[in-house]
Amino acid sequence: MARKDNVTLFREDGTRLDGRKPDEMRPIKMEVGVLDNADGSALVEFGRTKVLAAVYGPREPVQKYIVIPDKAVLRVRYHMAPFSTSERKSPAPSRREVELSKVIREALEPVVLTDQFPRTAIDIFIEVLQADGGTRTTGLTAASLALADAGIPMRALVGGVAVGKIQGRLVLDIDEVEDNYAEADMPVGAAPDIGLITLFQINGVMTREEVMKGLDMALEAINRIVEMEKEVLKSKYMKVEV
Amino acid sequence: MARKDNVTLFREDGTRLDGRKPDEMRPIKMEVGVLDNADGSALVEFGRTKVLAAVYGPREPVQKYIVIPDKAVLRVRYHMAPFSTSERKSPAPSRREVELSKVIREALEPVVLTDQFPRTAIDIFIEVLQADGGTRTTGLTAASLALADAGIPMRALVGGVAVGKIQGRLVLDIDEVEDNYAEADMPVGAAPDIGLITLFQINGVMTREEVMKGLDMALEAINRIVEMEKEVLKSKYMKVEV
Amino acid sequence: MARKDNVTLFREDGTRLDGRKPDEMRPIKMEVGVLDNADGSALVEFGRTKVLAAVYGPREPVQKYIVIPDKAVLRVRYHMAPFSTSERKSPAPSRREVELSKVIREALEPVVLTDQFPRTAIDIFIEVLQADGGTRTTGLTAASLALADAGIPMRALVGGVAVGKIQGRLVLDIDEVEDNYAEADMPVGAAPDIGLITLFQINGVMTREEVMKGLDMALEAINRIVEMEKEVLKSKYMKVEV
Amino acid sequence: MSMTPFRVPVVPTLKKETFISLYRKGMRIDDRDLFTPRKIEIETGVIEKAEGSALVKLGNTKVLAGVKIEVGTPFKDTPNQGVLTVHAEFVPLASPVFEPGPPDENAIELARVIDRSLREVGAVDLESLVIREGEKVWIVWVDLYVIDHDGNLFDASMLAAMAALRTAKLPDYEEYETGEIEVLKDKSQGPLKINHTVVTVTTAKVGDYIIVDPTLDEETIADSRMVVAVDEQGRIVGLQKTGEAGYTREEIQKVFNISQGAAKVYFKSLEEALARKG
Amino acid sequence: MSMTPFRVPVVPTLKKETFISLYRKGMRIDDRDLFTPRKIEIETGVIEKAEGSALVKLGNTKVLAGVKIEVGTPFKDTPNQGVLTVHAEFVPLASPVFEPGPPDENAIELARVIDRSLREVGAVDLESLVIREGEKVWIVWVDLYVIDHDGNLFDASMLAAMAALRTAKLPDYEEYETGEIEVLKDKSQGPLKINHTVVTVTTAKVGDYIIVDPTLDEETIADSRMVVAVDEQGRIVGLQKTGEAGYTREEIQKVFNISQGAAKVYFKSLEEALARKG
Amino acid sequence: MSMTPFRVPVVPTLKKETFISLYRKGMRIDDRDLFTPRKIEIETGVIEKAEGSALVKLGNTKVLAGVKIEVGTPFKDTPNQGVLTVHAEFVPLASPVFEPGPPDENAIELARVIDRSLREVGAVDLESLVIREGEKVWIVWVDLYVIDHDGNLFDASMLAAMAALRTAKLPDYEEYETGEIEVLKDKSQGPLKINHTVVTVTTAKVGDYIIVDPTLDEETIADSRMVVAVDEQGRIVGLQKTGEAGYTREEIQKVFNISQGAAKVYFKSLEEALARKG
Repeated sequence: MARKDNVTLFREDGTRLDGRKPDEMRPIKMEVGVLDNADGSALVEFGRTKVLAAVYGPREPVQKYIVIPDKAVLRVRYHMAPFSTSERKSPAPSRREVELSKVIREALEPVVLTDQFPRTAIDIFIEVLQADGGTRTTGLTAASLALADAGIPMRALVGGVAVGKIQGRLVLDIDEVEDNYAEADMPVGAAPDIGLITLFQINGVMTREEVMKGLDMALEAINRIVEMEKEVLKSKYMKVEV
Repeated sequence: MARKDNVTLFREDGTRLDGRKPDEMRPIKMEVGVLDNADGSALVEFGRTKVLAAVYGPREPVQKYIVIPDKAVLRVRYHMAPFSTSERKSPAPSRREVELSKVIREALEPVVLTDQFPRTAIDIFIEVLQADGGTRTTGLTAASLALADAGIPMRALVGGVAVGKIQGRLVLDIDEVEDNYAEADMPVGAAPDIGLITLFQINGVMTREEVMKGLDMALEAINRIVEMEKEVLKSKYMKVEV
Repeated sequence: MARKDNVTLFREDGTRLDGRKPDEMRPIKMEVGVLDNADGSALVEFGRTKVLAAVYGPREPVQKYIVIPDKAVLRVRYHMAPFSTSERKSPAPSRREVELSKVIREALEPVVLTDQFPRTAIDIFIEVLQADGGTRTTGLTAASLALADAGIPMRALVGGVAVGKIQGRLVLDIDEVEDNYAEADMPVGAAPDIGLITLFQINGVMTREEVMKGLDMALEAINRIVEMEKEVLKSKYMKVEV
Repeated sequence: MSMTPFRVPVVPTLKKETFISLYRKGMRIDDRDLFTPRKIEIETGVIEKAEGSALVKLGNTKVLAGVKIEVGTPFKDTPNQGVLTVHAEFVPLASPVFEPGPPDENAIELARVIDRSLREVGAVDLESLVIREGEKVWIVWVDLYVIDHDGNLFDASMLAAMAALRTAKLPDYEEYETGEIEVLKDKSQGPLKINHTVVTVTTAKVGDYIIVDPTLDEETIADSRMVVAVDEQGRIVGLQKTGEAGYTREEIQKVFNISQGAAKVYFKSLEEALARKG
Repeated sequence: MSMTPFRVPVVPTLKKETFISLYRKGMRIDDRDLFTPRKIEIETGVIEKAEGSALVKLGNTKVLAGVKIEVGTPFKDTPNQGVLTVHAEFVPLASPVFEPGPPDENAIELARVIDRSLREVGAVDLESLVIREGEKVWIVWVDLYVIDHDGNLFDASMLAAMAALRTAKLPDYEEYETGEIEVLKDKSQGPLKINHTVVTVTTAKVGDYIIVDPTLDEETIADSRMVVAVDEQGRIVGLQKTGEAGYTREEIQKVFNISQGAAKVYFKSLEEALARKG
Repeated sequence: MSMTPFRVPVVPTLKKETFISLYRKGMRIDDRDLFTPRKIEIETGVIEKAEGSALVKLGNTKVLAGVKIEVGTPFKDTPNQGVLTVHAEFVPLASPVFEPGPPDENAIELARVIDRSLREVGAVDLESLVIREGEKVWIVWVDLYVIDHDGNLFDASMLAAMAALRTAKLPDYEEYETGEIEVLKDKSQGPLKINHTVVTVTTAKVGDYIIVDPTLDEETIADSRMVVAVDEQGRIVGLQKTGEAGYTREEIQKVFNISQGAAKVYFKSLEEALARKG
């Protein structure tokens, strides 16, 4: 939360410092099956933000007492590599990482068919390799792909993106510099195919109208993100079939 | 343990800075049943010192391996709220809190009829809300009330008070300012109805005669404290019966 | 890792600062059965380095889940007393202690007949009482004696010593001052009776020829160390038989 | 690592149906309608040694907030601001399921949501907390102490935090020639400067219903919850979806509608309590 | 959280009766009378690299104490005093029931009782430990290392602490123009200044009997223990009841009577050992 | 406390015999001979925000190394040197048996062996990292992140560390009148000065055979391993025996012979990757 002083984050033509239009996302890359040991994995990049996710399970958890009789336990760890941030991050889990692990888990709970695997654990490990804004939504997107890659049955794929409010204007997919000077940051995660918003936070000050407008920007973008996820998964499995 | 220099803690008429006589306690308040979730609870104040205690149990402990085949396990946590002290206290348990949890548990062991509840745990949580001297003895008093309020069978009620030695004189129920300048602080806990001293510590320098004289001051005061406990418990249950 | 500047660690006659010849060990003391509670124990001194080792077991481990169906689990803790070092050492286990616990355990695994005691634990506690160089090899030697003293069946006794490279010369059993200025430090542990090197590390820069020459110096010395171990064990049990 | 919580007992399905059938009639088990918070009691100044304090009872939920103000160093990137830190503890006397130990993910989430909602809108005037720029500032600690848990810890905690902050006094200090600062605990420079007042409104989604201020029983059978923080101007200053289900766009609209009304109730209770205090 | 300890084995009832029937005759299993401590051996200077050290054997109980003296900053409220810190570790080689890990409540209690008993009477002259008032003082670390546990760790630890302190040397130092202090580990300014000598006497209450210096077997069947710290002038400088039973007023009188005699035995052993040393 | 690891599954005896029978013919299950490492891929600059970074694939083992360079204070005994710190994490996405939590003994051992092998030979020129002697120096953090574990984490980690260090840039900085240093993250003073290049060669001992670069399957059935660190001049700059078996003197000779050849392969791959980079 740095000084919000007289910095301008828009060029004269209304585009952002990196040339994007307000409702334009950064270049997105998605790759699945990037790891050998994990049952499923994905690497997702939104601009310079890079997040790796891996899924193990359904499997018997090491601590047996955590199982739930009628469904699988989802376990999610959102973790940042020490070299992912501008200043080296201590590897011990921060309070922020604890919160985001919960927020991401709760964004996945509505889509994973955990009742098909009672008394097991499905472990989702999210490693932020480079943090340049939007790590939680990029992480959620990577987790969705990794779950699908692991063959875990899901109601729908999820994707995420953050909307920011900068100098009174709403912009899609804010990066770290924008976030530092933003009046508000609103990460959204959703499963468009079942019409559910599964991750929703606002950090900052917005009117209700701004929130709804921003939410619509995010949902429209998530539609596109989830379409990309489907493409990537399809092309992987098409390749496999060849 | 501050400087013990030329400060005077007595007025010319021999009374203490707050007007009390040497053998006078601070105003005491006791209330039971102050919490809804706990099986028993009490709030006890000695002057500005405020301590809340809650009892859960007898119940099956979460960690099953801690049970004892022929009696209940007493578990006691003495803990200070971060805002209870002059300088904010870190919420992590200090070595002092670890010691006092043990001292208070051992002051309760002789009175709780633990052999009536084998293989269970009786949990006693003591939260110091405001610390102004005598927190351990106030906590012991609150724990005694909370146990009774929870309906745990006891041999006798216990109460506690600290005696201090200030400028060579013995004074009852020292507060924090007095404690800072005292030559000795002697917390005592007892169950008068069965004639047992169950908590006894001396921090400071005293002659044996001073110790015995101070002990008698404390025991006399504890008699009155335990009478108050009985009144409070009676009036609560009388109310209930009405 | 101090400055390796113009200090000389040899006298004009080629002997070392404490008068030892390059291939001379410090005075060694060994004593077994020094503790009453432990099943086996030993105190070993190499010069001013003093290390105490105790063995408990084979016994049922507190955490039952760690057992191995077909052999005993070896558990080793190498730990330094806070007063053992020049600057007081914090009692929390350091990364160095974690590594050395592993290195010493792996130096004992080849000689302890763990398959005779399935589903049990053999606990080896090594306490460095005074650290003056060579604590891990002294600790290994003490552990070997303590295991024998506890009557744990072993393929062979082990012993250890460190070779250093100082100003281009190889010297046996370096002490702390020498270590601070050494180009390399090479701790070696071995079981001469079965011809196995069971601990081997190099910290520093050496040619392959130096390594092999130093290794031979170490092995020759370990022969003598293990002979001493046998003497000490024999004389203890001879005493017992008398 | 965040883990799907195990809800004890597994039977709430039946209870859920009972609750929903009441909601259908616009009723709740405790005789409230769906959009009204429980009875609110706010008492300030309960911890005299703290710079500010409040005990909030929201139905049977009880949260104590204490504000301590100490001298410290500013963050490197905000040399001209004091520091606000919110910390929450779910002490084991508050509930049979709370365990002693460091804050779990629920306590951390609560503290962070309260913290952000206060910080983002600038509720506490941090600029007024500088003693010597870049070197010495006031650190404002808000400690939330849940002592009885009957649901909706967010709203009770925010009310307690806000009441404690609004009644907090900034200590006076003396500056020595050496540059050292001695805090004069018994003297005050006057009240802590507050720029905005914030409340959170928590709604739970149970089946097709959105209800305000859920009890613990209701939280147990709820699908999900939404915490909306608003300031005295009606602006949204923070939001957190918490819980295992998702929301449709329409449900979110509905949440905002419902939250507006409840916010007014909270503001009214808060201002009345503060006015009573003087 | 403090928990009722589980005493293994559960059978000590029988053992307790045997012990008590001996006590009735004024005897103990190890041929002592009720009021005499076990054989005491005190060896100082056992850790040459420490500023002071001692190994104490009290029967089969063995405790090693090491004193390290380092440069540090004083506490804010005592700028003109050095710092004394006592720490105890019950390392797992000392007993089959000690586990590796941070000190448990027993080790913490022991360290704190020893610490207070030394501190309250001013056993170490802290005023003599100031290098630069408010900035640099000597920190005296007393580390108690229990290496064989056969009961009565308090008395053995205090004897070890005191013997180590009484023989400790204060290091010399050099002060640079920059104000930095370099400790000269190999040079000494002379002995650490000790104002008072303290011993603790631990008695156990077993049924109606009060016995001095209990062994581990006796501690296992004891109802409770009382630790009384006294100085060379016979003043009480600390006290701790530890254990699960209570005491009558008369028993406390009896404890004081018995402790007096045992204290003399401890002082004698300590002074003899120190005199031998030179 | 270090504990004998439990090897799952217990059946590897059979697998071990199969592997050995292949070794006897000079073959391995993955079609390598005994002395050749797996395919090596080295990509540098993968984390643009780090001062240096590399992703190394050694067969299916993948390790990411990131170098961060920050301003800090030097160690007291080396006021004229910067600081090199190596840290390793075995994050749970890399293997079904890795658990979240602080580094275990294997991760600590790996980091310390890499650290020592770099430090002892002076691989990073620490003298060039002084900003103000005794006060401000550059701290070079090398963080090793194992992301896929298929054996031989040492060699992959050292290659990644070295590739990241060799391509790392030293940030520029501005010094204010107050003496404070501001790091200019976007400007560089040029490359980090590297004096020596180091690789490790890990061999496993399986029965009578010594094999280079073991896979995870091979590590599971191996008796022990030897990690030999060598620099570009062929000097041994570190060594660690790791694993539960011992070595004869002859086997150690053999290890050195075999390691020499593999080191060349590693150096070649590393230099080619760095040359490609420019």
